[in-house]
Amino acid sequence: MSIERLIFEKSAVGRRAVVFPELDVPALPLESLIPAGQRRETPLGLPEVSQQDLVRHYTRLSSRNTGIDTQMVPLGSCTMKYNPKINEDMAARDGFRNLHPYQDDSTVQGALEVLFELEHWLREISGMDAVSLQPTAGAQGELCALLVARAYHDSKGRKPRVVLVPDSSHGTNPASASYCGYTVETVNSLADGTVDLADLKSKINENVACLMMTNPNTVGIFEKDISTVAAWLHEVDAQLYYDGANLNAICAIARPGDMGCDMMHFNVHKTFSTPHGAGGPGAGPIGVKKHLQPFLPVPRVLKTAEGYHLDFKNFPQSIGRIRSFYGNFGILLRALVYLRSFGGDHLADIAKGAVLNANYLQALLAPHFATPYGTPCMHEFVLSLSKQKRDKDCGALDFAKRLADHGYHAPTIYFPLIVPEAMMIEPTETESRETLEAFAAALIAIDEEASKDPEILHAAPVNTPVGRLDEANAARKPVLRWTPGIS
Amino acid sequence: MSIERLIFEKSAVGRRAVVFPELDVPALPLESLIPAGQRRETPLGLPEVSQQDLVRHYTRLSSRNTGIDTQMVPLGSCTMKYNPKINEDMAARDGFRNLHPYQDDSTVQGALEVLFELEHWLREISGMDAVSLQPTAGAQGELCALLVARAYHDSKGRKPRVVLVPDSSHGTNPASASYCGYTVETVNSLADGTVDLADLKSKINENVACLMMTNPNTVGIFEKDISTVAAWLHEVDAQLYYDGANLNAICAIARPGDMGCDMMHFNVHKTFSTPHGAGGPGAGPIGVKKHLQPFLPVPRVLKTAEGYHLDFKNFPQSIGRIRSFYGNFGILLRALVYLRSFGGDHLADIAKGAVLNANYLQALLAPHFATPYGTPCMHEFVLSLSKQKRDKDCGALDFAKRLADHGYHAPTIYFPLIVPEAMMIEPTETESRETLEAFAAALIAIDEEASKDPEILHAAPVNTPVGRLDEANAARKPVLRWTPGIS
Amino acid sequence: MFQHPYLPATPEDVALMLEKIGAASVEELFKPIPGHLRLKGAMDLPPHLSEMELKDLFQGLADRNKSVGRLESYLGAGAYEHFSPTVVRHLIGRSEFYTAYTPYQPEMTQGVLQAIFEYQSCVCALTGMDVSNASLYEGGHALAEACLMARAHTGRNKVVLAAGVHPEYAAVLATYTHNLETEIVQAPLAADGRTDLAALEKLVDDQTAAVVVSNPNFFGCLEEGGAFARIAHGAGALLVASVEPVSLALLKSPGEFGADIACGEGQSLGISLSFGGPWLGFIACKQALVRRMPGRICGLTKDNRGQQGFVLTLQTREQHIRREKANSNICTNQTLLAIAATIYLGAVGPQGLKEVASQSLQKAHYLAGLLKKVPGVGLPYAAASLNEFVVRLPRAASRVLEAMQAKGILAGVALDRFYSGRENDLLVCVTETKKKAQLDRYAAALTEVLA
Amino acid sequence: MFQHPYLPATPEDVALMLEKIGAASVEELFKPIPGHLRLKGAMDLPPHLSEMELKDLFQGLADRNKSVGRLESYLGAGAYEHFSPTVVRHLIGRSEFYTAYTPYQPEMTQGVLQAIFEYQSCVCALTGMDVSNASLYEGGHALAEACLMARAHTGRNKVVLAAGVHPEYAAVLATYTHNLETEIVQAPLAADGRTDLAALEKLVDDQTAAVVVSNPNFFGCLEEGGAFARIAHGAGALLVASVEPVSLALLKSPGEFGADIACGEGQSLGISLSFGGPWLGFIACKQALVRRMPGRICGLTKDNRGQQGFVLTLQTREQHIRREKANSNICTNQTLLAIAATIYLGAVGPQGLKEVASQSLQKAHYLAGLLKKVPGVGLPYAAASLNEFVVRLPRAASRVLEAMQAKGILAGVALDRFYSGRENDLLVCVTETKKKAQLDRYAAALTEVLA
Ligand SMILES: Cc1ncc(COP(=O)(O)O)c(C=O)c1O
Ligand SMILES: Cc1ncc(COP(=O)(O)O)c(C=O)c1O
Repeated sequence: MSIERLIFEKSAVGRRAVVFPELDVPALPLESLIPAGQRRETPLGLPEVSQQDLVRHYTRLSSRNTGIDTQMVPLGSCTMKYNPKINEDMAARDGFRNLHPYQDDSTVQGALEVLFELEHWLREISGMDAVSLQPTAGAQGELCALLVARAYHDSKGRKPRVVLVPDSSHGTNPASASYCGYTVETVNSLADGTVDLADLKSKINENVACLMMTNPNTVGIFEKDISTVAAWLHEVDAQLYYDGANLNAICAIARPGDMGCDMMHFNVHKTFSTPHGAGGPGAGPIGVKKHLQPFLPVPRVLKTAEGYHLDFKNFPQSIGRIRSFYGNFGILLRALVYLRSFGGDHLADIAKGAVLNANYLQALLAPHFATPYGTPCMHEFVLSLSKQKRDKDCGALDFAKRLADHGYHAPTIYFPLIVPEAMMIEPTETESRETLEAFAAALIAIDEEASKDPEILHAAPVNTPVGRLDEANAARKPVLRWTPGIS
Repeated sequence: MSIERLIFEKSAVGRRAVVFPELDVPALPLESLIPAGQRRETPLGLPEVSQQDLVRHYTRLSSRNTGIDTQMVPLGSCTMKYNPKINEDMAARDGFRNLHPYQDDSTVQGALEVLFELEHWLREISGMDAVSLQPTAGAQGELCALLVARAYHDSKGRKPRVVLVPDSSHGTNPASASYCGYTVETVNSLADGTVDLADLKSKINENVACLMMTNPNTVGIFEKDISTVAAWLHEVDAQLYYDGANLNAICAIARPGDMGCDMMHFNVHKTFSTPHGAGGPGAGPIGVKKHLQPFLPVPRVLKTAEGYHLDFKNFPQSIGRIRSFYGNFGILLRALVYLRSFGGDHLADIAKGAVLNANYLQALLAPHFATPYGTPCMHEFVLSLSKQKRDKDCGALDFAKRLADHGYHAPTIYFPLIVPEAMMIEPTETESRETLEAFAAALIAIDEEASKDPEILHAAPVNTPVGRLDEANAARKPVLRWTPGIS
Repeated sequence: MFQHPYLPATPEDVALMLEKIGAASVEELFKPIPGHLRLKGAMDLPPHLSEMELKDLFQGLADRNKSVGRLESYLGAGAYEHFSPTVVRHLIGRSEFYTAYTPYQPEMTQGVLQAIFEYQSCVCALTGMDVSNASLYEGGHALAEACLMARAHTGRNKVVLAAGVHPEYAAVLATYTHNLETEIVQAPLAADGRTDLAALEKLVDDQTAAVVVSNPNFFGCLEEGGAFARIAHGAGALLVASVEPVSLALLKSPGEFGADIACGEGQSLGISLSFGGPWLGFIACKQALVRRMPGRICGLTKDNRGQQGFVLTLQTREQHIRREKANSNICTNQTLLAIAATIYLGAVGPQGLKEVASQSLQKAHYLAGLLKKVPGVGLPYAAASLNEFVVRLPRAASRVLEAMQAKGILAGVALDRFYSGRENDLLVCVTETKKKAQLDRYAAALTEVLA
Repeated sequence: MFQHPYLPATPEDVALMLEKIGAASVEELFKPIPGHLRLKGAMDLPPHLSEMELKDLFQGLADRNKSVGRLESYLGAGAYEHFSPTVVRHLIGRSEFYTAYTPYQPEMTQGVLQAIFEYQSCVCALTGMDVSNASLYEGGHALAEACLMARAHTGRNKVVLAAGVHPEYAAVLATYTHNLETEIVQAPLAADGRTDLAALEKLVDDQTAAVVVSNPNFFGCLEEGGAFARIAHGAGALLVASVEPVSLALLKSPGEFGADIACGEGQSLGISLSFGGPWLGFIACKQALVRRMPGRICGLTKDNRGQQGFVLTLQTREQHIRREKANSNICTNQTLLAIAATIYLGAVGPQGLKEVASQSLQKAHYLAGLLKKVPGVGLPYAAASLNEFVVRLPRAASRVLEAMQAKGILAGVALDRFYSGRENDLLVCVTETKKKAQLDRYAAALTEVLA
């Protein structure tokens, strides 16, 4: 398929895709309004196209992309489930979409109720005592919660400076910890994929502020000793952080709060079905136990006799603002629509479906690929293709690229870092049995192709608009913006 | 690319894509409400899928289709121009979309104003005295206008029974005439593509009810003697019908009413940019001169002191109803939005752009393909590929199929019937110069491929999800519905 | 210089293009149009508007309407307010569907062709027929085409209508057949709200091409389809059944009761009311009649790679090939709405369609039960009904409607709109969209109004 | 048995799957979770709702808000009501965009990657910078990341803020740097509504990593960017410019006045207000700082067929590779909004963006002119402004706002929301969406309210 030229290359001086009404007030000369030295002198350098060409360009770009509406996207740790259309429609309502964040509380009671209700849902689901919807994404939730922990320790005059993270943890965990001024120490995993308790115990001391755990962890195994770990940490007043990225596995089945976790974040764009938007937006609310509540960011949504209102002032111990305004409201709203569709009575069906699908897909693949952590898994599982790499010279990357030729988006590869040639697969509960079987059949067929002729995989993908891309070259001589004649 | 299974083949008993609330009134036993003999006994035979699978199925089908949002669709006589998104948004407003046709006039004043205003626009554009928005599409407009003509003649006690159509006319013209109980006689065209006036004159007599003319005609030539023809017809009280399918060429430049035409239809889904919907819906309003006005279908939209209202009763000579309710309101609304965006001041820019684009594209192609009717053309032009057929064994069909491989939708082929190996090209005004040049380059490249190796064309298309389809076989053993195991 | 957003050609483009064409001006390209035919002077039309202005203008017009979302509507009579799942609009909003032309180049339009094939399959499944086309304009048009099919097939010239055929459909049929020497007669209504079968049987003779039954009939009553089949077939005529698709979840399908052609309006399958259109005429028939079928038909075939694929087929029936000898003059049809109906049926599925039909049924009977108790109100018809029924009021329905409207309720359709002498009769329709509280409110409001 | 529409597995599926897995029940699959950790008893949550019920519920909640479409809003202060062309929502509504994940498999996600590349190109063009990333969370976050970049680059620990930095952005910066031994000081405001440059210069020293200027500043006044550049660079610090993108159509770009890093909130580029999010943080910098850039960056490369293509690049800056040594912890960002902004900019183009900026400017000055004449009302600041300005009222702004709201006008943002001692000051914003008649109405209403 041919490449699609850049919008800048489709531009012609003077074309318009939208026009505006005539100015209906007397116009003053610009010169009289903007001092000479402050006026823009360089051209804007934006594309000029007709409306048809604009629409066609981005429609064509969209058809050079894949999302879960076009196929299964079994990226491990990403929980790419169906994004219900009703959620989109509700968020598009004028009464939600066109609200200014500084409108008077009296004019946004419906919006505030949405936030208040969602906080209640998240408290119930997590077993935490308080929730803040502010954080924009999971990573910001991590940072926010760590700031809260730090403020808590500060308030007690303590200065623990170490955050522990398992070697299987997601990159944002250590990154958030150092963003918060902590030193990061890594805890090893055992062969079964769980945290090495001995190693962990040896690292717990007065200087430990927090341990960040993902449970089920990133290889899809439930850390069954988590409450013991919590007890150890609490002995030294260290906090147990629950990374909620994998909450889909246990939502309404088990609660972080009941496991002894002190704080956590939710990945609304994973567990609660909000569209991932090709990289975002998401939302990363956090939940905390009572002792951390005073330190949550402002504003908080309160319900009073007069109705709902946003409070900025009455939280003296708050860490302050983690972002402007009130979080990704449009995304949080979608999450509430999703939760209401399941209700308390059917919420557990989600995790049951997710775990069933993951185990079924693993069962279909186990005869052909190494599953280092055995069965059963929770909502996701990891394959190791090191045998394929060794015997057939085809690694996880080659399989991933070849999957595209079979019409599938690849799973997560080379994460978690502790598994060689890792392929981390999370089907989610919204994929049908037939889809799982077809996907498994494709992976198995590729494994056979690899035995017959590894070149097929090395050359892959061949059915995509572009072939395998040279990432090394991209990083060596970065071309990061359009300039005339680059392409 | 692989085939997409039918929705029925993705079905599994018990799956749901939507559920409904519990019944909130006391339920009576069905048996007590529907007599035994009248209850359905056979299964419904509808697919059962999850919402994700439903959405994915039709999203994937859509990506196996092409529209003008994905590429130029230069189908001659179809006027495939840009469909403005604002039109879609306006039609989606609750205040328009959720109106029941039998609501009291007082609750639909905005909708009635839309109809009233559009009638005014169409009268101005056509130079006709009265307009009816009832007909659902052009062909129904033709039938409706012919019924009006017949009622007019009946009212004068005359019984002319012949309708004349040029041999270049669209199939709906003769089909509509015979649907209206007329005998169809064909008028020949001259080598220059225009109607043979001598032949026409010889066929005009007391028994002629009407002549149906398309102007510019279907080969893109303006019938310059149309008013003379009108005079001839009027001598015998025959009516001149103007087929408005090609109005895009002359809209706001010249008016059928001023040419002596007595009646006409508009193809709203062509001239006025409403989306063609993969085959419809459209709208085919008609315009008539004063003497035909009393015979127009009911209801009519009237404006009174109390406001707008729909009148059914006060048109004793009306032909009656041509369809239920009031025409394709949602489409007519889009047309008015489109017209208002150009306004009286820029309406003529449309035809100017259309004619410029057609002549430019013809100029680019003329060196390589036979243009039987020379230049200039109006909004469209016809190529004859009989030379390619003879010398390279590649006809219009082969070029059309190969265009798909080059990423273009083919023009209309084998119409009009008077041109051998016809390829009828209508770029419309919304295509940019660059797009026309790329399209011409593709056709010229294909002509070179044909010279080098006709097999490339005979084998085409190869880049499409399916290859060239066997239409003969489809008609020989028709399979027109899914039954288990057909595919 | 004003550059319209829908017109890409800039002054520079125009100059370049004219040069290539070899013309001095755009005006020159119009010289084939004789001067005396050129429009002189301006038309009486307002100036152009920007998108912002268009939005203001049309939002303003929309605000001058009161939608069935803002009033509570019990209007039916051929146009039904059913719940349309969100996915329907999302999917027909895919621009590869709605900005596409008729699939003349099948290799580039497999998506639409397959959707049409699925639509035809759904219509056949619902109606119990063998063949469906790709859509007609609307229910009235479908009925007219069905009768013309019967006329062509039997070579006879008379159509006998059951009493409860939608009056507007009957009117469309009359218009379509007006110049085709076709006699149209209608049987009277019996006291129970159904067609007087004995009277109908008398009207059917050896010149009868078709007997047309509507089920449920216009008054909401269930007709006995089988009886019509016996009468029609007994006289060598075809039975045309005009049916409401949602009702087919519960009622005997035309195929089951012996109809030869089924037709009707598909709007109730998830299509917006839109003040009457665009909607969906559907038509389906027995195998024997396939070559009489009007309009587009999609068929399954194979490609040159051996893969299955879809094409428009049996085109020798159509106007672009047969011209004056074509089965019908239809060209542009209602394909996008056919796709919408297919998506709706896939969304609700067999269980959902049954729920829609039976909840509408139950709620209608609940309301009818309440209204029966309102002083002065009567339910004239004894025949079984689904979700639509006639209410006989103690005074002019039109007056009562005004009073109810003042309370925010569109209480029904006054039958004197269609039939003189029925001033006090109201046709009331209830769908699954109404809640019990609303039905109770309706009854209370009517009691007040009549008090 | 209830089958949820988002869950395809039927009882039959479950049985088949369990058999293959070799488990007796789904419950068995959860045995890795110790019993004492299992949730006992029900949660306090309402039951499930069907789509019809969801629509009723959330439409009801939406109706309890008064949108800026229903009230006339003059609120700005970092959130701007500009007209968003219809095409923007249509195109980001393409599900291949919004249901996609981060483009980890570039061959399958070229569409998004190219759109990001085009976004980066637009941001560079607007700001006059060399490099942009693929988006940050929002304007406050962008400012914080910009300062952290400067801190890392200079190895210094102090940030000097101009007076008019958005108070919430300053708060976010304080939160982000709270534990990083970073000193943050802010210069005072001069009488003319701009930063007191002399005072600022005194605050800047050899420990200063960044000087941060906001233009226009929070009070709507235009700062002299060049002066800040001289001061910052004079002390070896970087200049961070937090700018409003629409204003860049008229104002000197950060690149032009010598900023090293430009950042800001992109919401005004066609993105809905949505009560504060999801929006778009943008950041761009000079070439020299590219490896300090946080978040995703898309780059051009070639494929194995020699074709051009796009990939995420320079990933060694990011958390998934560098973990605790990463430039930033950001992972999920605001890509879809970046695409929306790109489509907006393509839709309005350079001419359109200038019109939006200058019409907003002209209308704001028209309103300011009217308000000046209202008895008791003053415009405290002499500095030039674009479309936002401070109005000093004769009494508490909050009270005046209430009275104006009663007249259907959201008259502005009371500054005491952010600054004590500014009870009478109102920040008023006007965009191209307001008509002259509305501006006249505003002035009249205020006159009444103050009378
Ligand atoms: C285990 C884990 N933790 C944290 C994150 C970060 O969440 P976000 O991308 O929303 O910032 C992710 C996201 O991929 C994750 O998988
Ligand atoms: C010349 C001409 N006349 C009439 C028609 C029929 O119009 P419609 O398809 O709207 O029924 C067409 C449509 O293709 C046409 O091109």
